[in-house]
Amino acid sequence: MPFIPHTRDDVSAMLQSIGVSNVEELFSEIPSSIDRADLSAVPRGVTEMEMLRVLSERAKKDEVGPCFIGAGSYDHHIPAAVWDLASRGEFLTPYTPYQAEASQGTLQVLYEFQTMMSSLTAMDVANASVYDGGSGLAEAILMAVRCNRRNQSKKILICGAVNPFYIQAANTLVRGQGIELVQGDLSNGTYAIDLSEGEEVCAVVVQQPNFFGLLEDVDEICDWARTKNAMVVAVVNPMTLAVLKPPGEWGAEGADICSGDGQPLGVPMSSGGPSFGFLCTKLQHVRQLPGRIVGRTTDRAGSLGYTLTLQAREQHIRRAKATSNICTNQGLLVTAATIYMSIVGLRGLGNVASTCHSNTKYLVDKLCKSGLVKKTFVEPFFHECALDLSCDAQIVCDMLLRQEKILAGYALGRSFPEFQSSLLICATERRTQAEMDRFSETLLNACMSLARGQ
Amino acid sequence: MPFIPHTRDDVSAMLQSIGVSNVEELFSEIPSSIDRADLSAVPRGVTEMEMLRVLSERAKKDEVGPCFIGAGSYDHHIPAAVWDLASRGEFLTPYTPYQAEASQGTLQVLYEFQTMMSSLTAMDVANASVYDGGSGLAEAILMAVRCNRRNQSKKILICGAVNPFYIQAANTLVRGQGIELVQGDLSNGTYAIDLSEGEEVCAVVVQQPNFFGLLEDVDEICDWARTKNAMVVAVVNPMTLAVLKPPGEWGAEGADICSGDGQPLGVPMSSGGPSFGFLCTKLQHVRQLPGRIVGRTTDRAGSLGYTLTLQAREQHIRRAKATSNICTNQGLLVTAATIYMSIVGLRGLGNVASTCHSNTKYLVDKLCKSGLVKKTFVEPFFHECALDLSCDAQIVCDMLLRQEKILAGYALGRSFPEFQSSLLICATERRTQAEMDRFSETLLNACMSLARGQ
Amino acid sequence: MDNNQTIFDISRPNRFAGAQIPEMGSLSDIPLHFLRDSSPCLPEVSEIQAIRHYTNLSHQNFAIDRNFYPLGSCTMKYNPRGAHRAANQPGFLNRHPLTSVETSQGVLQCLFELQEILTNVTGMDAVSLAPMAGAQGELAGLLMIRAYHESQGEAHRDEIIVPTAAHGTNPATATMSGYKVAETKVGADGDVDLEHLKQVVGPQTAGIMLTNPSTCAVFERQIVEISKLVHDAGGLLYYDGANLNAILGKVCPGDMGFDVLHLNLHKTFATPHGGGGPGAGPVAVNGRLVPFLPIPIVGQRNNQFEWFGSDEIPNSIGTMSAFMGNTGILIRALSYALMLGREGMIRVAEYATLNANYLAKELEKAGFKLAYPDRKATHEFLITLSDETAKFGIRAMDFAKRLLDFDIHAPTTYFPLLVPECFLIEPTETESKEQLDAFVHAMSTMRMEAQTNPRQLLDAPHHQYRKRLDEVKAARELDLTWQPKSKKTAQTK
Amino acid sequence: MDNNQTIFDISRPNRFAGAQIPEMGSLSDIPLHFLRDSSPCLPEVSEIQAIRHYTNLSHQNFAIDRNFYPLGSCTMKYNPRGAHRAANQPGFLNRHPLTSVETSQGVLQCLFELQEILTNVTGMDAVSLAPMAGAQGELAGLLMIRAYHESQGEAHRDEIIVPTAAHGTNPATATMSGYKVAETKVGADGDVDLEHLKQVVGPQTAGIMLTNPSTCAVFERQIVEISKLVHDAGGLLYYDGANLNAILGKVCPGDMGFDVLHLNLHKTFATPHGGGGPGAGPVAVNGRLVPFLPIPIVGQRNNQFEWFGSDEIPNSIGTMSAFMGNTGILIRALSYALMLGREGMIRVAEYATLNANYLAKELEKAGFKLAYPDRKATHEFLITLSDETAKFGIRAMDFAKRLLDFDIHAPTTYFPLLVPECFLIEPTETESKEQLDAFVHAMSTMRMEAQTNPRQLLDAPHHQYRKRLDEVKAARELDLTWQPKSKKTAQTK
Ligand SMILES: Cc1ncc(COP(=O)(O)O)c(C=O)c1O
Ligand SMILES: Cc1ncc(COP(=O)(O)O)c(C=O)c1O
Repeated sequence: MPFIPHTRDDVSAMLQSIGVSNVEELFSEIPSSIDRADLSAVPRGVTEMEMLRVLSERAKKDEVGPCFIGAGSYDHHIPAAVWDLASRGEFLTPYTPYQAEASQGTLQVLYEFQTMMSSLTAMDVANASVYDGGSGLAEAILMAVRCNRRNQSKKILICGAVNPFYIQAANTLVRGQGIELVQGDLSNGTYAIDLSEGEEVCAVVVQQPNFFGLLEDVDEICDWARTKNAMVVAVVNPMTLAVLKPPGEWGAEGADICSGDGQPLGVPMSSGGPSFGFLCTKLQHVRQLPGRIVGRTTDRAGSLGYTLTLQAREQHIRRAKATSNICTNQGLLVTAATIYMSIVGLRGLGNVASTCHSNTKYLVDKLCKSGLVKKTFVEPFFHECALDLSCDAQIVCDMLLRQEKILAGYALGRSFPEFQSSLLICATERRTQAEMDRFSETLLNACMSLARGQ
Repeated sequence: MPFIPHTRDDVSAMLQSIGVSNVEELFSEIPSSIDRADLSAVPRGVTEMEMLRVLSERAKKDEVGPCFIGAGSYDHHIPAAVWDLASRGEFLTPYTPYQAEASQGTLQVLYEFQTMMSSLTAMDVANASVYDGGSGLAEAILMAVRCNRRNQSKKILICGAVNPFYIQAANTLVRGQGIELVQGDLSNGTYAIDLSEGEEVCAVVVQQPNFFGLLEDVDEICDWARTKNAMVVAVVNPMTLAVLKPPGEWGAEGADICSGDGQPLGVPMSSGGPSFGFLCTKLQHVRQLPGRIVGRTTDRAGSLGYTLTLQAREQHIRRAKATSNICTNQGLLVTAATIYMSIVGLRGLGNVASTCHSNTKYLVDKLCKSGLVKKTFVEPFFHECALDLSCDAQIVCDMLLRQEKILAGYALGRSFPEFQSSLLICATERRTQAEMDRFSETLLNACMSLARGQ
Repeated sequence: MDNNQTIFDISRPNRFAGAQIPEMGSLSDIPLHFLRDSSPCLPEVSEIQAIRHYTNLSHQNFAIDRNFYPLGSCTMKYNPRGAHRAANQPGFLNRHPLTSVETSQGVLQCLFELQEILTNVTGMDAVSLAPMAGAQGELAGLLMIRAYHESQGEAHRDEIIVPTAAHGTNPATATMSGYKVAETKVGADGDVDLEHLKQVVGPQTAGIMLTNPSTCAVFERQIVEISKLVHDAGGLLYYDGANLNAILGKVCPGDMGFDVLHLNLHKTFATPHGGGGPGAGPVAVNGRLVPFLPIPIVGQRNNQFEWFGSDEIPNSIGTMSAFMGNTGILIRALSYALMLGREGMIRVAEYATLNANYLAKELEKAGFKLAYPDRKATHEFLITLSDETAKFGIRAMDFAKRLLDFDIHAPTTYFPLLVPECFLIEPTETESKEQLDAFVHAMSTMRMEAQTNPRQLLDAPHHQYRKRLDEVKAARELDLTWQPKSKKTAQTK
Repeated sequence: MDNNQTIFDISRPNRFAGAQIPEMGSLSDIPLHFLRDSSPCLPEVSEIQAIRHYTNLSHQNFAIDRNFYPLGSCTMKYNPRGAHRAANQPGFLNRHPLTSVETSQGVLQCLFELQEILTNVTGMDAVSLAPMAGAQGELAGLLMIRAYHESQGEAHRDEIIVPTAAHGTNPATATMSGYKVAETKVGADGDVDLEHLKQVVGPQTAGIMLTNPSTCAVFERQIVEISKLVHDAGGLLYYDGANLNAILGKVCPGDMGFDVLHLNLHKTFATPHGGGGPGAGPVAVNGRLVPFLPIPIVGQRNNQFEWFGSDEIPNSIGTMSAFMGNTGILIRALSYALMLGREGMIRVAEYATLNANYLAKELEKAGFKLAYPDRKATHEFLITLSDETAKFGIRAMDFAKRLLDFDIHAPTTYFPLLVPECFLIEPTETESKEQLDAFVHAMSTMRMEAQTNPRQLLDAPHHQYRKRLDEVKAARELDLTWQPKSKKTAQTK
């Protein structure tokens, strides 16, 4: 029996000890009025060998060429050591570290993670993950509503080009509590503060770099929000913070809450998940943070050690009054991210960030030089850029995928009907010059042939 | 600097401690008359990311379809857990377990391996690996020469269809000591005792199943060898011993030495290496075994523990008089094989063996039913079978590879000019009925089109 | 080696030992005020230093791959390595979430098949795989209930009923979805107090959240009555699937009258817990909630698998994450389901139940007190150590800590809250009789120690990387991030 | 858990818990007398039982991934995980060795490039990658020397000279290849005793085997003279490449006068030692030995990589294994070489030498006695603990065992034999200064213990999975295979 170790002798001995004559008797408390399950539509079991054959055929089917899509998920290099370590049974198969003495490994990793994230964002504290960037934004908004004592509004102003996938998810997740997300104007690709005078907002959400890859004037937004007694929720790509000004230093006082998705830190794209969301904040708000937090303390012998702390925020203690319902989160990905940051290190992360920028810049310059395409928005961008192709961007994507197996970028029309001809592209550090040149050539050819009506 | 942790400050401090002003001074004892190395033809270093890109392109190039070749390397399923465990740093990166107290993990694994192999072969003892099946045969022969006290001949009779790759390697490795390998007749595919009356041989080598997949009458060979005061060296595929009579039970007294390649036990084909060779023998010959042997003993507190033993056989103690020069062997593969045997277990290994047989039988029957091909030799075979295609088997192989990416089998003409039209095929437990049917169809088509002179 | 070292202690300024690092790119075109001038606190270590550090840390963890983990409600069973392998193939790992469906047929087929299998084993009508863990599944469920009532013009229903014994996520989720929580009592036999429930149910009731087997580890025998009661009042039934392992293949929540449920694939479908996730919490619904399922869902159209989104499911409650939930986990769960097949699924419930009943009986024989001695165990059971506390002054937590010294992870302690000094014990089907016997032996040994040498328990654990940790201090003197020694004193506020 | 359990103790008859096992096939057509009727002793355990068992065993090992391993002559440096990844790709792992060259261009290109790189760094003319470890490389080398002399009509040369300090494989290999061994002495400064060598060399000399740096851990300064001496007598020079790490990229063996050599890729090229292999021992030769190289070799023809075998190299000594040596290891070595590149290779020698010299100096400052205090250390160095033995009765072995308690693997002890109570210490370039300082600290601590509390050393180790093991008993009362308890007494003969 797959995975089940019982021999026939074991079963007899166990039944005898229990005092029943067969296993079925153990289910006797299930009312007979309830139909027994019918699994006839579930396939018969197969061996690991069969299963792997089937699934590897499917995985093979989905292999494609170089990826120029970003839009919230990025094709970075992950050093081999990262997942060799994170896949060790001791990290892969424990439960949440509630029994601290038997979980010092995971707990210390989380403490190191909190340190790295706090420092990257220049915030005081970090939690040990929420589900992803989308639900992370939702938690950040709920937290802002709980934290903002000066302002009872349940309106949240989304400042410009925040990732639309995050906004959608946040919308689902916060709506139940009567919170309303108000979107700023997008026309120029960065934020636009169109708040009618007098209307109050609880918080302002701003993303840096924004969904279009552009750098927002985050200092100004922060300072403006202060004047409105609004909290500032920063959405960031942690990889970029190796070189970009961290949210804790935006404007005069810094953002209040910072969320984002940790995928760029050593997590494979994997169709978008599992990845992990993170939340950082100022120390004064720590009791409103959702999710797990690890603290360093001492044991009875006086040695330093780690434990989950401030559990009174969480559902298993506070129940209906918890900061969130989150329980299982994304621990393993946090472990991978911590190892990733250790292995690439301070300089490595900076080089990844700067190479992503310079690669994208190279590609964009090359494409624009052709005169056939132009930037949809004005600079400066970081490692993504929207290009106006003067034709349907989705059709161009489809052409490149079919002809060259190239993932050409994200056709912005899929999220923004007004940008039907714009393609959002990204070239990470993994993209070689040869790939970028081939991409540029095929993209321009596709645009030309479309222009010629083919 | 890749892999090197020194900071500039470290280097200065270290040089200062040593009392030199630069690293070059440390090489001052190298006579200046020796030219300094010129590595200009070695490429510049690249990052792991670059290296993996290049090597994964190459690996992709070499991917092919289903494999019907055996001939000493077999495409078996390896449960995922096997290499997840064997690749753990604690198994992958230790040295040979000379410091027993710090190596109980590896040592116990080897002890368990010795137990499994001794039992599979029905011999008393096993060593903890030699390099591979080919060099293993050489070591077995050298051992036979050392062990045979009744017979001073340096002739070894190779009884029939022993793997020609093993014979080649053994030839290279034993020739220096003046040992001569004499080959039996091959015409009917199994052994043939053509020893002229009176001539002495030190040992007889017989393989079961033999290179053509046929079952030799090993009982008779063993008993005959006894009458000649010759030792019996058995060459076996350990996987088949889950169901075949083990060498220790051949004839009246069993074989004396048993060697083979462990690749079928959880080792990927990997172009033929690394795999591992094994040697088993009777207790009375244990001091002539080459390679490492682990013994169970006690520690000072009386607990059971493991250590390398009988080291006086080995080169690091006995030097010129050692049983072999072998030092580094194939430990990690032995670890993988031990885990493999534990995970598939007693029943699993039997099922693998029987399915390999029944798959090959299915395929052979199907092909022969066509009337276009016939068996080159008479039955019974185990999980390989030579088929006479009535045309050049190598050409058929090339056709199937080009057209269908099928690895059709081993064209026997490559090793035996007399069997130019024979193809040695093998269908392991991994081959599905669909693959076998497709193989059968394309093979027969190829034969027909060749027959029609296309 | 100093076991207290953090990666930051190993770090040295200006150590550049990576082989993984691309050259630096130019940032010269980015205006300076966008760039940071402080350096973040990231390690500067060589690769082998990092490997040693994290390998050594890994040794400080209990894990299913090393230990028996009878953690009630958590279903810590064997996580097949084959499933891990299946999900870790480059075609899956490197797939960008926004890839077109044409080159995603492999992964879409996997998700589609998983939807089908889960629909089947729950006895419901449709499944969405979007939620990323059980709690998010609960949220999706309650949002669907809300959307349903709104669609029926019953937006005034504002209360979710949960039993007092419920898992904390249940009331927390009710709050998150904007509902008030009404608690219903649990009777002395572990079943819901039906009389009390009748008082709680009313026109304000949006729904009730239940697990079955319940968190009291018994099968809720009145489930048909409860279903009728709540449905008659216009409420819906939510099934918390955390305990599905107990009934997999035996009975379906759909046949008990539930309208919506989540599954914890990281429990019943054996995906690894990862030291705190990731999991996956698909939701299954019956017909009336289908229109509200969270998106995306995989559908079939023109012989091709496709994403169904707001076009196809216009009344959906929406997305739950940026993309498609924890796809990598979903692939693992499918792999496991394929290996089990229908026969294997039934075996899960049977052997999980056999193990729990055997262990309960053996512990009872060894003198431990079952919380519900007259009830059958399900896949788990509750014991109370209140006698031991009263007699020897040894609390459940002391037993839990001492158990670690036997290389066994502590069961769930102090949950549910209504049973004093309790252990919720769930052995799962993948543990052997020998392992269960070893657990009984450890428990009996501890009981002896409680009488003869209580300090063994009070000071436990003795053989772990740390002695008992001071949680009070951790919460009072917050130390949440590493600081260079010089700064350390300054930070502690 | 009982740490003494073997997998066989965990096994139970008729436990069938595998998910990995195909159905049984029919064997009915095989005559019964070919089949076995006894069951072999193979485990019957569930997958999680196997995983726990081997995971727990893995915790009982020292390894480079956990410990500093200053094991002289063994070059225990960091084994890059990227190289492991590169070799573990399905296209490489699943490649059958007899696949046609057309669909093997990927792997052939790798082997070809490795041949080129090794030719270059050794300063030789050609390389064969066939030998599967250093010792097999030695054998290949001596067989080539033999073939060469035979081709010159000098088959009577029947002696190989090795220094007394040589590694055991050198004399053992000479024997295996049918040569007699003549030993030459080592002088007080660690260099070969040239006067003695002159007496040993003669018309019977087939060749000499040397390492440089030698096993005395010093650079053989008279190498040019030795080369002339042996060559003038008609002998050839064999270079044992085990110590190549010391000079990689600095000087080439080819430029020192060597005719043939092996490399240990598992040392200099960082492939993992695997707890005793696999390794790879490619041989490099100068022009006159090229015709005898072991096959196969990768060549280029018609813009394609091809196997060169006995057709192309008719005078080859032959094959060394069934197929093409340890290809998987060769791919790892290439991966490493590509990451290092030419700059990186030079750094290897420089930092390995820097580390060894620093460590030697610090130990000397701490009061330890260098075996060759007037010599520069190479990538390794020798200390002798004979003073400590004389004064405190503590032997090198005691220091070695006690060192384990500091989480540091013992250096090579008692080798070379001519230095009493010695440690051969090789830190390698991938260890940090902090790690070296920790080693000095441990050594000093032990020295203190030797004076104040010698039992700490004599009874060491204290904190490993086992106390000191009885090796004498192991060899006297052979227990080489597990037996069911009932049988155990019977077997011990
Ligand atoms: C009964 C019960 N409900 C809900 C949950 C929450 O599930 P998750 O942790 O996947 O969010 C759990 C998990 O611990 C549980 O045991
Ligand atoms: C000096 C020396 N020569 C030869 C060898 C033998 O190499 P291998 O173990 O690869 O056979 C070694 C390895 O220990 C060595 O140190």
